[in-house]
Amino acid sequence: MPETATPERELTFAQAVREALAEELRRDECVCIFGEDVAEAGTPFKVLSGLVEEFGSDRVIDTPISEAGFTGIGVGAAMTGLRPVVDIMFGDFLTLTMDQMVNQAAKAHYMSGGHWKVPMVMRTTLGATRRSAAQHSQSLHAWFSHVPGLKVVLPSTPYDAKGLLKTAVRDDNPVVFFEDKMMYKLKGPVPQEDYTIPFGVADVKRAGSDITLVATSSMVQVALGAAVLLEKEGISAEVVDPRTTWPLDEKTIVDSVKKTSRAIVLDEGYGRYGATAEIAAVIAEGAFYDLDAPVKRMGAMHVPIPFSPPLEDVTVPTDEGVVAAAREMCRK
Amino acid sequence: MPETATPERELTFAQAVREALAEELRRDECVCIFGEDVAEAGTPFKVLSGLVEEFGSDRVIDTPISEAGFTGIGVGAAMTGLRPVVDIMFGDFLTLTMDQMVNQAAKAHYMSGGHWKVPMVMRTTLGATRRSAAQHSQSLHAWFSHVPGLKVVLPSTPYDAKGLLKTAVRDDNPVVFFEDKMMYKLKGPVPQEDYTIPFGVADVKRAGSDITLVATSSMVQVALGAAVLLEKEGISAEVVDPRTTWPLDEKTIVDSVKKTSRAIVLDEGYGRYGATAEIAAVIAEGAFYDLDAPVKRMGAMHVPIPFSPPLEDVTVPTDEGVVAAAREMCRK
Amino acid sequence: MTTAASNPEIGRESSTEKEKWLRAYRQMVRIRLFEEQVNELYTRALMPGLAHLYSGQEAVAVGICEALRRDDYITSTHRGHGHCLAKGASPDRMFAELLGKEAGYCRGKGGSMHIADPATGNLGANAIVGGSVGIATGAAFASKRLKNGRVAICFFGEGALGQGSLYEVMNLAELWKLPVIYVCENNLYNEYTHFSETTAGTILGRALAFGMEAVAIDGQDVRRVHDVAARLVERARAGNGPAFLQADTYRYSGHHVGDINREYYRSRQEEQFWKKERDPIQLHANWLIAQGHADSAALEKMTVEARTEIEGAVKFAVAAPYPSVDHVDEDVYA
Amino acid sequence: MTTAASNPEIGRESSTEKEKWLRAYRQMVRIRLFEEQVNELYTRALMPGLAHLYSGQEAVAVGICEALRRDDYITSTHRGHGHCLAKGASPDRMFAELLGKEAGYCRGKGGSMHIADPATGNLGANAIVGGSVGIATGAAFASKRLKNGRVAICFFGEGALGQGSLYEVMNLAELWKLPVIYVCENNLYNEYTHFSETTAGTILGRALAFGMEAVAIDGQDVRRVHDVAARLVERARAGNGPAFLQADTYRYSGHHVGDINREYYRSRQEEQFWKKERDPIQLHANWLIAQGHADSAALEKMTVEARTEIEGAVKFAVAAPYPSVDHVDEDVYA
Ligand SMILES: Cc1ncc(C[n+]2csc(CCOP(=O)(O)OP(=O)(O)O)c2C)c(N)n1
Ligand SMILES: Cc1ncc(C[n+]2csc(CCOP(=O)(O)OP(=O)(O)O)c2C)c(N)n1
Ligand SMILES: [Mg+2]
Ligand SMILES: [Mg+2]
Repeated sequence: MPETATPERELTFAQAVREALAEELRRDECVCIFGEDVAEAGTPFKVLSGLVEEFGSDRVIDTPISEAGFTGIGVGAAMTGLRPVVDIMFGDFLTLTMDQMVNQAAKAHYMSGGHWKVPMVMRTTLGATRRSAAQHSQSLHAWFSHVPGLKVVLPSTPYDAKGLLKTAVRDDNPVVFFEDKMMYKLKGPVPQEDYTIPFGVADVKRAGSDITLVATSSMVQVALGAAVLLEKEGISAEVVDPRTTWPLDEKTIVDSVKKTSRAIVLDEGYGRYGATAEIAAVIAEGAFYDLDAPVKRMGAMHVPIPFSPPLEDVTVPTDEGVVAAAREMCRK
Repeated sequence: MPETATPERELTFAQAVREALAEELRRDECVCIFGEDVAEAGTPFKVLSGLVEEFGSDRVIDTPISEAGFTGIGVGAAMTGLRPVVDIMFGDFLTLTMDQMVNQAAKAHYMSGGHWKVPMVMRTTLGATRRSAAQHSQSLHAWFSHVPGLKVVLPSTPYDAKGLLKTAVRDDNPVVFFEDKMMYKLKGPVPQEDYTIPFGVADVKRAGSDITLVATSSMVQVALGAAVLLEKEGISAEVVDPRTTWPLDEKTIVDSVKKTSRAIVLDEGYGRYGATAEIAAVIAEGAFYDLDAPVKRMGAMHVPIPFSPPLEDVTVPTDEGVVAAAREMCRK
Repeated sequence: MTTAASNPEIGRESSTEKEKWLRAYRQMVRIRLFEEQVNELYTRALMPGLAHLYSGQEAVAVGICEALRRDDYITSTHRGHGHCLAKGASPDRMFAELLGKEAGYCRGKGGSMHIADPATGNLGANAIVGGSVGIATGAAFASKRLKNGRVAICFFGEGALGQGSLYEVMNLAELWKLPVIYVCENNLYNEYTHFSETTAGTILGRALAFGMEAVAIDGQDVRRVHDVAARLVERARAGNGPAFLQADTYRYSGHHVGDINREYYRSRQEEQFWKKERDPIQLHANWLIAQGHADSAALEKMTVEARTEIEGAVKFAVAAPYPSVDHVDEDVYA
Repeated sequence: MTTAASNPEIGRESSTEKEKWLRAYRQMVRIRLFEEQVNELYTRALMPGLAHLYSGQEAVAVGICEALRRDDYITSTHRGHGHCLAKGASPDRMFAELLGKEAGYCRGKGGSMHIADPATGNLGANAIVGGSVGIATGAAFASKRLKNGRVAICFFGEGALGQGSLYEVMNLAELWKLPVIYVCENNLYNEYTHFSETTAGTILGRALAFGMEAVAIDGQDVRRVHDVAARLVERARAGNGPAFLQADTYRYSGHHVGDINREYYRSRQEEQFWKKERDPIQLHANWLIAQGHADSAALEKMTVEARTEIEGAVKFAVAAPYPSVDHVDEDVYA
């Protein structure tokens, strides 16, 4: 497991993303970035600060506020020799790109009988609790995971962010890369040397024996927090992070649950018809004979994300909520 | 159960849709229809033929090919006194309306603290096997079912189509209404009198005791076909049609499975992160202690829908496929 | 706390020219003071999240909304406080909304970027750039069908010219002769990027392409804004179709309250120029005094009154309770 | 089965004026005959699904593609057979694709609405109206970055003027001076609706708004199309930016092969007028004869040769095997 390599240094999640892109821009002339305020501003989250200075405004390019248009340009550019990284500032604006992503990017390879390729990355954000209200807080990765032809990545640590993003840039398919905007300041070890993390390989973020917490993105941190609390109660939780919702590493997930006999699936998207549904269904099928309790799903509450802090806070799963659910399940 | 009322006459699915709209247009001046080629052409499927002649081009209105634009107009018109029925010719073009549906229509009521309402219906199609290839064959209802604030309807018979569509027009929320384009010619009994069918009430289309087939839209017909074949093999299948994926009648579904101990979930959308995932997860949780076998999910194969007939045909669940799966499950 | 001034309709009927322009002054001052308090709340960490201030652009919202009936519609943007106040909302419930309180216009669920107020025809601010162009056009469509004579104003920044749906609905509005006015507030910046880097051709050309009536005006001149808006609104109300109004203006502060260091995208001199030479409130004050409509004492008095109102509104909002957590899943469905 | 004629580049270098216009004639005839066979296949129930015929519009695709290099890009539409042939694809693999056969350009997975051919720079037909405007613009963006001198042609019907993304990408193309030509084939109808009911203002205005070079031409005159296209293509190739070309034309048949009864949306007289008076092949034949470039026997000979080629291609496709069912989940990921 790469996490056990000597941690040379710590980076924030934002720094890890930036470093991955800088390395790929350096490695391959065909990589370029475009989106709104990605150049001098370095995005509102300052994730890309410094890139335009190193690589020039030919390769790190500000666009008008035309998500559909520049996503389409990304698709065409990817088909004809570039490897564009398209920046969609908030995941909520993905709504504007669905035709280009789903009817064009995802299908061009198949519809052309394998002739055209679309090596493009769409980087965007997810996550609530930033007091940004209903149109700046959604986690829409389930939509993309539903669509054949796309790959969907949800890193949960700086280490994963860097390794997975480099894989995404080198992948010959359209990849949608979701970053939790509340995690940009999270620190973690990131080695200096070049490394990539393959898609479709889940990572056991913490080993345990009584219950499996399958968690994505921001929810991995919640699961890890819950695991610490549970340990104090004598419950040993294993935390499994799929890292990519498509391809999905069903085996690692199911094997963990076969071992623990109990599972909670955590994801910041809406639970209904969301990622938790797929993963819970996979577990319920794959570990059918081993489960001691129904799989528990915890996602965002089925409401538009409210602005008011006390309301917003109850829409997202928390450590304590996970602890209570796990305690309840392990009691039986 | 309304299906047992004396069937006065038979209508096709298309006629049932048209009659529902004609009745609602007659009942309420505020109802209007717009979309591409909805007026004189009556849509490419001829579903709306005759409406412009009765109601005039003020109320049945042809639009330019501007799905995002006229969907937005529908949202605004719904907020300010009309009850628009917006026509999106192929469900594949929903990709262009996602921002208006998800960031605007679905959230306006909540974001305004309950002040504004969006009583709008979006009628569209789903389904493959029409030799229309990857951009005219998708079934994207799972996306909408994932979004709080929307309701999602999938009628499977002419009777349901009429009753559910009338409910949709009278509902004060945005409703997405999916019609399987291969089902337009399907005939079935439809009473003359005014009736509506409530949302969130599943319909047991056929009673049975050995296995539950939960099926939506076109797949209800497949399930009913399979049930007939299974009966010959001595397997009694119950067919449950949720009719609305949101609200979802979990109780009827779970109760059926508690009785039969086995379930197959059938839906023409992609299985992965789709409607089958949600329903399977609901069953696996709700009927956990009653299931004799893992819930089986059958959706569209995880590929863009191919044009070539022999390829397309294998991407969609069939009676025989369901029979084989059910036989296998009931053997244990 | 709603004042007569915040209800344009009441005032308009009986109003003389002088009263009209004094009211426009008061409205602009109220907006300016409102925004100062928003910044203050942010700085004092009393406001959750961020907000986008309208200071500098007051003449656009006020000039236009003073030409409207109370039941006319507006749609607004992420930078929406000015539109909302100008259309007649009261500051107390607005501040309450900004703080996420139950007394807010949206029961705290919307926040700064989603304030909506049916009583004054405000269909809502919108956090999606260009997100309300369809809604405004749809409101105009309903007005036409229902023959209620209402006009819809669609406010947006020049950044929204990047959104394709604007062109879709402008085409439809012109085809169907809908009573909607597209108001493009060109404050020169899309967030941190100058509009010249994002805008090919001309702004007016975008509307002229559809055969639409289109006018560009100085957005710092409240009287000019008002007169042109009045003409376009009456034209639309009479059934003569939509129009496009480009108002050139400037935002004084950052893109949002947290955007403090702006030198990398615009100069201090530029900011100073607009604040000193082109301030809509100062320009209008000069004119009012020159015309003899008011002296500086009278204007100062108005400002003091407005400040009292706004500060009272802040106090109200700060003291107001948060919604009960049980409300979280109310209002999802009607 | 690829003929020299289907490779514009080879021919062009050595070609005289006469050869050029004879080749244009042959290309138009090949497209016309191809479409006749498509209709035939549909009528004989040999073709799965539907297809949208290009008959009547041949001069647009041919006039433009004859001005291109083989490695220039095109994007096409649901009505794409003409573009595809004009750019150099061979009819046998096209028919195979229309029938869903393994030998088709897309191994049968695409069908009529998705034919793509990297060898001739065809980025693909598209079943989403306006769906390829981004792709064409992106190809131009890549050409510019990679400095490979390629130009991208974006074909679309006037119905695509309803899609907002067109305006988004035209703005970007002009800002970034990309080598892309937007070709709007105005055949008067969006499916069953006359374009005047869906199009406010003017078509050229839509491009002029962005400061883009824009020209309207008679799309039935292959020489005029070619000459204007050649100028715009060389202009783009030289780095002088994008252009918009409106070509007025007409489709002879229904919206698709199944659209037989058309009287409710257009008259027989109108159809007859275009077929009799404005046929691009006939007009060009007249000119070739008048110029002494050919006599009618020579033209007839070309037609016979083309018919032999096309009929052979149909036979090939009909006899070709379907893909094995195992291929269904290949090509989802690269
Ligand atoms: C569709 C969409 N894209 C991007 C954003 C992020 N964003 C918020 S405001 C803004 C700039 C808007 O500029 P403009 O329209 O000129 O309005 P201004 O802020 O100048 O008032 C951007 C890019 C958004 N909210 N919505
Ligand atoms: C986004 C989208 N909306 C609607 C359709 C259905 N449709 C297919 S062709 C067509 C008309 C297109 O008209 P035009 O662009 O003028 O092309 P033409 O058919 O005349 O060649 C429509 C509405 C579609 N394919 N894509
Ligand atoms: Mg601006
Ligand atoms: Mg056309």
